[in-house]
Amino acid sequence: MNPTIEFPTIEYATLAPLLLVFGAAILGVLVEAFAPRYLRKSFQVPLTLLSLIGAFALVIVQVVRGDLPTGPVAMGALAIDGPTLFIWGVILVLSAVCVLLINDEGHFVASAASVPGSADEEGAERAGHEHTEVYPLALFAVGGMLMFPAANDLLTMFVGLEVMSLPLYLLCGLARRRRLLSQEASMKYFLLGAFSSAFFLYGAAMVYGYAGTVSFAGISQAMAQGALLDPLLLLGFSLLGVGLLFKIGAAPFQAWKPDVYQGAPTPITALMASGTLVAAVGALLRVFWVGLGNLDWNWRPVLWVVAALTMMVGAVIAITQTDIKRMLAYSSIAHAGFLLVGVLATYDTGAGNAVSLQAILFYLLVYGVATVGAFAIVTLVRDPGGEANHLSRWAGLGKRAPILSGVFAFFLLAFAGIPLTSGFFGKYALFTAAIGSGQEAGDSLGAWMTGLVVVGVIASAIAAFFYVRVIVLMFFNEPAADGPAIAVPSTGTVTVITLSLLVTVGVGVFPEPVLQLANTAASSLFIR
Amino acid sequence: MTTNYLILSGLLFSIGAVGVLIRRNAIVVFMCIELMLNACNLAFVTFARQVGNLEGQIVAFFVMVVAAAEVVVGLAIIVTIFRTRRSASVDDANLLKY
Amino acid sequence: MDPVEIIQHTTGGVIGLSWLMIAFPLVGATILLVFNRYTNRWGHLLGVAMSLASFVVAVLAFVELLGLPEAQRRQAVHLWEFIPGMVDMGLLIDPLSIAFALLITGVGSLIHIYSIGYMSHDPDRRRFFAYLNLFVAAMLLLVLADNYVGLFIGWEGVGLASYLLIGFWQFKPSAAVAAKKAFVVNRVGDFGLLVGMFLIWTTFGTLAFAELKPITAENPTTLAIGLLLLLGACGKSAQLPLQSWLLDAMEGPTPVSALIHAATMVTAGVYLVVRSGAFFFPEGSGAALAVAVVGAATLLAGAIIGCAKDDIKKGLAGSTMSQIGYMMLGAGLGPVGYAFAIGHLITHGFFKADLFLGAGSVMHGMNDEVNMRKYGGLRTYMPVTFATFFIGYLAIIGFPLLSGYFTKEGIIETAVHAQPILGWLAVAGAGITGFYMSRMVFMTFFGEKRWEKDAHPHESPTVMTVPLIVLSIGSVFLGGYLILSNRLMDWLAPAVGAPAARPEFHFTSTTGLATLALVAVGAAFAWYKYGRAEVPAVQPRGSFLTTFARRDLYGDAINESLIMRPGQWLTRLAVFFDNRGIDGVVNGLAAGIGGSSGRLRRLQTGFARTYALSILFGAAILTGALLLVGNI
Amino acid sequence: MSSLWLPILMAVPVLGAIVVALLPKGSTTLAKQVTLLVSLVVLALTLVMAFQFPNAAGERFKFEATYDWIPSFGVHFGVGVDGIALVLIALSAVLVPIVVLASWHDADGVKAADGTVVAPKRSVKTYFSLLLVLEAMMIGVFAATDVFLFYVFFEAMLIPMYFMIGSYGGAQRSYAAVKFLLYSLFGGLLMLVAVIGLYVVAGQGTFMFPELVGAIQDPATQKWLFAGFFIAFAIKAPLWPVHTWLPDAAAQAPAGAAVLLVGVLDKVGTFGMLRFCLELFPDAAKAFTTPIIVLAVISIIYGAIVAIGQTDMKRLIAYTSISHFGFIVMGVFAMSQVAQAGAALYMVNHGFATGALFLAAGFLIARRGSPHIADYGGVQKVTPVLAGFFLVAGLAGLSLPGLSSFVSEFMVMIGTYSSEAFGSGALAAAAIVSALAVILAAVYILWMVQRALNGPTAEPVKAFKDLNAREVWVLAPLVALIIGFGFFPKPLLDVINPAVTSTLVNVQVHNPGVAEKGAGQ
Repeated sequence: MNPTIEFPTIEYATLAPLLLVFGAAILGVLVEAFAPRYLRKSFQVPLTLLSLIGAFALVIVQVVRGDLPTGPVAMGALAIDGPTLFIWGVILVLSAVCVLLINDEGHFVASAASVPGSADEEGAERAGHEHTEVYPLALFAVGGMLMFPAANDLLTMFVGLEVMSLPLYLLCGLARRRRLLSQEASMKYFLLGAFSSAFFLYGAAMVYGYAGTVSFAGISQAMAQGALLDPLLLLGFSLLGVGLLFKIGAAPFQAWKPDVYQGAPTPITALMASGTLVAAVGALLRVFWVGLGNLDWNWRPVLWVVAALTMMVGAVIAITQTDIKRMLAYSSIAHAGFLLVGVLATYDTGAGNAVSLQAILFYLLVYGVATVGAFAIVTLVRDPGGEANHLSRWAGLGKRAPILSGVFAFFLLAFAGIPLTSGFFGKYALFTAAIGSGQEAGDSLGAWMTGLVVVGVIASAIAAFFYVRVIVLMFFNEPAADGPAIAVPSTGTVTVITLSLLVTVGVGVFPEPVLQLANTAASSLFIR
Repeated sequence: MTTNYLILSGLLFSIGAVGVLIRRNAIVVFMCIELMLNACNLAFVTFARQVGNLEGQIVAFFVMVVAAAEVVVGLAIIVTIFRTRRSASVDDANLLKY
Repeated sequence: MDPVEIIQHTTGGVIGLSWLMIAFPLVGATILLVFNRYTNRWGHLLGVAMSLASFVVAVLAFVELLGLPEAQRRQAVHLWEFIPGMVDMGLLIDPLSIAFALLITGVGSLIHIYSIGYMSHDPDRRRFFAYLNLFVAAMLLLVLADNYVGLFIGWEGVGLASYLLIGFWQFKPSAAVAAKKAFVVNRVGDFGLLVGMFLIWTTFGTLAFAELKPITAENPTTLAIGLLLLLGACGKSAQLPLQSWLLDAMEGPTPVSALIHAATMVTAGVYLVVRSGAFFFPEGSGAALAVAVVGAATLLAGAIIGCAKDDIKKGLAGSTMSQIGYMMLGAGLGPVGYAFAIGHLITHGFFKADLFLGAGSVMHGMNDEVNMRKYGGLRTYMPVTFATFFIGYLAIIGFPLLSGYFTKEGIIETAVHAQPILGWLAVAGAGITGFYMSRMVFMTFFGEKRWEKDAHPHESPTVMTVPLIVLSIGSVFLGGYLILSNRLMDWLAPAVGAPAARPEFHFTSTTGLATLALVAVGAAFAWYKYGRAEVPAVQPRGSFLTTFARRDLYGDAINESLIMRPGQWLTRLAVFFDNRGIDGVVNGLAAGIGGSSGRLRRLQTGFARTYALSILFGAAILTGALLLVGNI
Repeated sequence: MSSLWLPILMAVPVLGAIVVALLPKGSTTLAKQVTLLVSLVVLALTLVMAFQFPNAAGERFKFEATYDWIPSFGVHFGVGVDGIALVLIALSAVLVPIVVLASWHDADGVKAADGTVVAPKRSVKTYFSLLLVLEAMMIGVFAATDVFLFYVFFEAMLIPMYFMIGSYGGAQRSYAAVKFLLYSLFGGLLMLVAVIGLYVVAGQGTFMFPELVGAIQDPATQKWLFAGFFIAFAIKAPLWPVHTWLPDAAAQAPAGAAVLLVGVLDKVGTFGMLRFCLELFPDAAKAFTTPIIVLAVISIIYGAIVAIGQTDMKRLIAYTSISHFGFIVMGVFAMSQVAQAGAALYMVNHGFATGALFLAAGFLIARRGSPHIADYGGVQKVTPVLAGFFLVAGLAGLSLPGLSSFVSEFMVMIGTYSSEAFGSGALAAAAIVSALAVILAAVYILWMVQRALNGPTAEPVKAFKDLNAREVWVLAPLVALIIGFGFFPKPLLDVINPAVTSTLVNVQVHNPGVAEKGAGQ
């Protein structure tokens, strides 16, 4: 008797976007290996952009063709469903936009290996060297982002997590100016990231021990039959939670975010603040809703506290920040909290869950876009020594660069969730979903969800203060004598800002199309 | 029978975690993290044995690969920072705070 | 007999056009204020013309009314829908209102004319006439309106005019303060009137005189309304306890004091009471009694104040208070009293205006000196002024057969019968009147000169003396004409009702004789103190009683300590509370959040190992919580 | 059939704003002229619309137009006006051109007498385009028949006003602006929760106001949602004790902006109470009436007393407004035809009266560069015309009979006193206490007049110039309106009354309205 090994089936068409990105990344590595230095950039940039745009096109094609796989693909490793495709689309757009920022001059160190201020750094800079490795690294990161939320079992998810994180650890360390900060950020991010992923992995092990499988479908089945209160399961679940909450930067796992966001090169910060967050939330949803959905009566109260804490911590600490990037980091913590409110808003009915999912997806899109736009503007406000990130330098910017400041102010208002900006509808959708779910669940829980929303609005009110503070600084204060110079933006950056602005305004006035999109994506829920 | 292995992995994991907290040298810290990962591996294979399927084993293999990759990245970072600061102490790097 | 029904005026005629009475002066005021500087040259003439015009209209309306049978002598002229569903704007032409209209426009016109001369040197004469016209218009609205809201509009309108005119020389701080005081104190009264209207509307669902029904017996509601209206009346008519503004009001130009603070506006309170008499002050009701008591008290208070003033205008102001006190007293005695009260109101309008304008004429000659101790022996220098002033003087002290005699006697007689105590107080008041008026005359026109160096007293121009003469004529004959054979009473009957028994006027009643005796005593005492004896040029310290009177019976002191001081403290307290208390809480909250933010950010130590620790703790807590929740 | 009136009315200023913003650099005068023109066009359109207003029973909202906006949220772009909304829109349309004319130089910055810059020079174009945007939003917020749309305007309005205060205001401008924004935003966010709750609980899948009336039955739910709405409106109105932002904002804002802030924006609060709090949550409204009336009475008296103690003209006027808003709120919650009609009328009249007072004070301050009353004195002698306007505006502020504000104040008080909604003496007592404000009003206005206008002329005042033609044209129309509506309030009341009636029908209180009480006349 000879055992027959059947070949694994891979749905290449469905996975095309993912494969394209990874393929391009590998190609990029080859370019680094073989192409002469002066040619590399001219290879890398088009390659990266085209691959991302191509991948996006492929996603669109799938959406248009509309024949989504009904089950997991790649031998159950990945689940390409409505939400995944939406998240992929968002990630690809955002990352493509971020690549445009990365492409901009003077963000990245000439030679990472050389000691700051040393002679050979001088030389490298004079020679105009650049680390074109950033492009393949970015592509790998993006690939990881695509993989992370699409994972259909804990293993794939872990791999995705690492593929996403490792390049980012490096990218954080490659800033041209303020290299000490950059390297420190990189190290902190790395150590803490690895630390948290260890937790994630141990959690995975525990869950595996409970369910005997790492696939979400299997896990939820096992929970459907087995005891829900098995300590093994609970321990595993909480450790998984640690890993994921760390990635979205929820309190009390938010500590890395400010430091890393501040230290990293701004384009990378933009990528992390938009892409990583989107991916992480997607993954969070898979674990909490798909994998451990049946456990929601246990994790809801815990997550309630986490969400409330995250919103408050982010909003409150941001008030006294003096560095614009750091402030945006805290704001992104607060927004992660808002997203958790959406994660909490689970219903008993698919239709209900679709509402929450739609809200979350919508929020991810609008928040990501606004964030990228905001960071793009941050890259333009420069001192001789690099970006002028200290808030005091922004005083009176409205006088010197009215349009730029105006746009930035608009993004801030979007973060604050003022009506007629995209951010408002994002918040509105989330809060509606939350209150709705509470309403459906009945009195006590209803009160709790409403309470969470109230916490949310209080947090938004506090958050509004520091957004407004920046506006006050830019418009109501007189400019300093030696104010920062406004770099002449490259076409890339202009494109980024314009795009983000158009989306933020457009969605702010006519959110319906995007809502519809998110709705169609959401209503075909997660497949198991 | 498998419980002992589980206890051991738990022990290893805890040692690793504590090590991360108490050791200053970045390299050592990093090694502790590796220890934690290996604790996970042990847990996986143990459970694989317990539940009697291969998934756990497979996971272990993947984890090793990932850990290797992590080593590459981590050492690179730590080395650069050592070159600039002439110190591999985790605590020396705290310009970014508050 | 009750007042007759008010009928809606249908046919045209002067009554239909009676709104012109108000329109003329209103237009005048508007023109003078809008085209201000450009009308400087002829502004005063326009003012006078407008006032005369409305006087003519008033006379014609009066004549037309005379032609009508009694039953039709109350005609409501509908003007426009004011507040839909609540009240329409309209005029009520009836004997009472027309009597007032005549007094206002008549005396008003005379004072307009007089002012041409009196204000001739003032650069702002045009503005002065604008305000006078405004006042006439408002006062006419007050007395002609056929509902309480319209009345109230006029009521505050005259308040505004008086505010503007008292403060006419607003660059003098004293004038500005006096003006404000007058308005504010009046507002206290208006509060009463306002709340009174709430009650009326709520109880009777209307504010129009035509729809209110006369009551025979009083009930708590009407009593409340009556008292509230009385409060309003006290404010306007400077009755206790709201008298304090009148004396300061003398800061205004003298013609103002004559017109507003003697002849017309201050009598509005009396009008209000009489107008509402049938509805809320039925004969012998508590409300009516309250009116009478207030009147009696005020007539004494005013008289006492009058005794101690050296400022001729303030002296006259005191006497005004006291005379209005008489009217109030009368108005508190039912239909009989109404007739005498209104009668006294009219005659008082004449002789008090006469006296004030006389005083003004004196001041005009003595370059605006008001201190009577700086006068003396003026009779030869300004004969006409002296003659007219003296007639007015005789009239006010009630010298037999002069106007004041009849009307005041009437009131006293009625009072003594209805409310003996109040009546005898009124008699005493008459005596005091005799004293302080004689004092005034002696100090001003007799004795030897106590003038300032640069004083060159001279008779005033004709434009000023003619009104004086006209007024003094009125002061002589009007009273007799109105009172004898109850002419006024019969005339007013349709409007205010008639008493069951028509009173006869006895020239030799005991009270009458007693009054005369007292007046004589008072006058004699005055002669003894100020005519015969030397008048010290500076005010002697005087007894406790004198100071009591000089300080206006401590009215201001009381207001000061009971209302102003606490008010100021309250204000300061409130402002402090607002800034430190409420706003403090708000800012404190903000500061608190900021502070906690400052403290929380310290947790972000920058040490990677601390962060790792927080992660570990987080994990522990998360696990613990999950296990906990799981096992609940 | 949907009418285009209101959409056009909103579109015109928006387009105007865009035009102004796109004008070439430095063409400041042109910007001003364009703005004035646009605002006048809006005014003209509004008046034409107002005269076409079918003052008949039947449909609650006239000139209705409803388009789908965000079907996923059940949100419509639904506009339409009842009488109250109409008069308030008219108020805005009247005030804006006046404000444009008044703030001709507001963007040029303010210098104190000693040459120190109180407010620096700013972009004129921005200011006036903000003004036009604000006008569009003011019209929108009153016209919205969709609760969500109302909320959107309610919040979005803050931004232009925030910039107008923060960047064109006085010395403390940014503090005031931030305070204003955060206060309102906080209220707004609470309201957002209530709005969501309303949508979820009603479960109608729509935000259209008419559908939502009576949708919430459970009294407990009503109370929570009511609270959410009411707090927002109370902050906006502003009602004691959440009023402290107004004095700062009004004192720091340029006179023109202050007029729109107090004259129109704050009316959104009282308007909202009347339209939404009452009609959507009638039971809750009735349940909360007593405490709210108490708050209103406190505002009336407290605002007046604090106003007396002010030394800064604009702050003083702001506090008088707090007192007046107390009257409006009292009238709204007295639940009687007369009181509510009075309250609605008060919203309009207060706009004119306080507007005039702010502008007159603004002109005075522009001449001296200081808002402190103590810095003036004897102004009347130097600039009689300015003083005259100031006095008239002040008298309107103390609601002198014969001026428009009296009618409304009288109606509110008498309507509250006579309200049979609760058959309680409480309302009567409230009316009596509030009537004390007529005394206090006389004190705060006349004392200010005495200190600023009367007395011996202060040295710096001697140099004042009297109003120029532009300034006269700013104040004259307001004064004309104040006096005109003082004697002929009928046109306004005729459109307001039916709206109030239908409100009271939705609130289900016995309403001894015009019909019965007026029967006699």
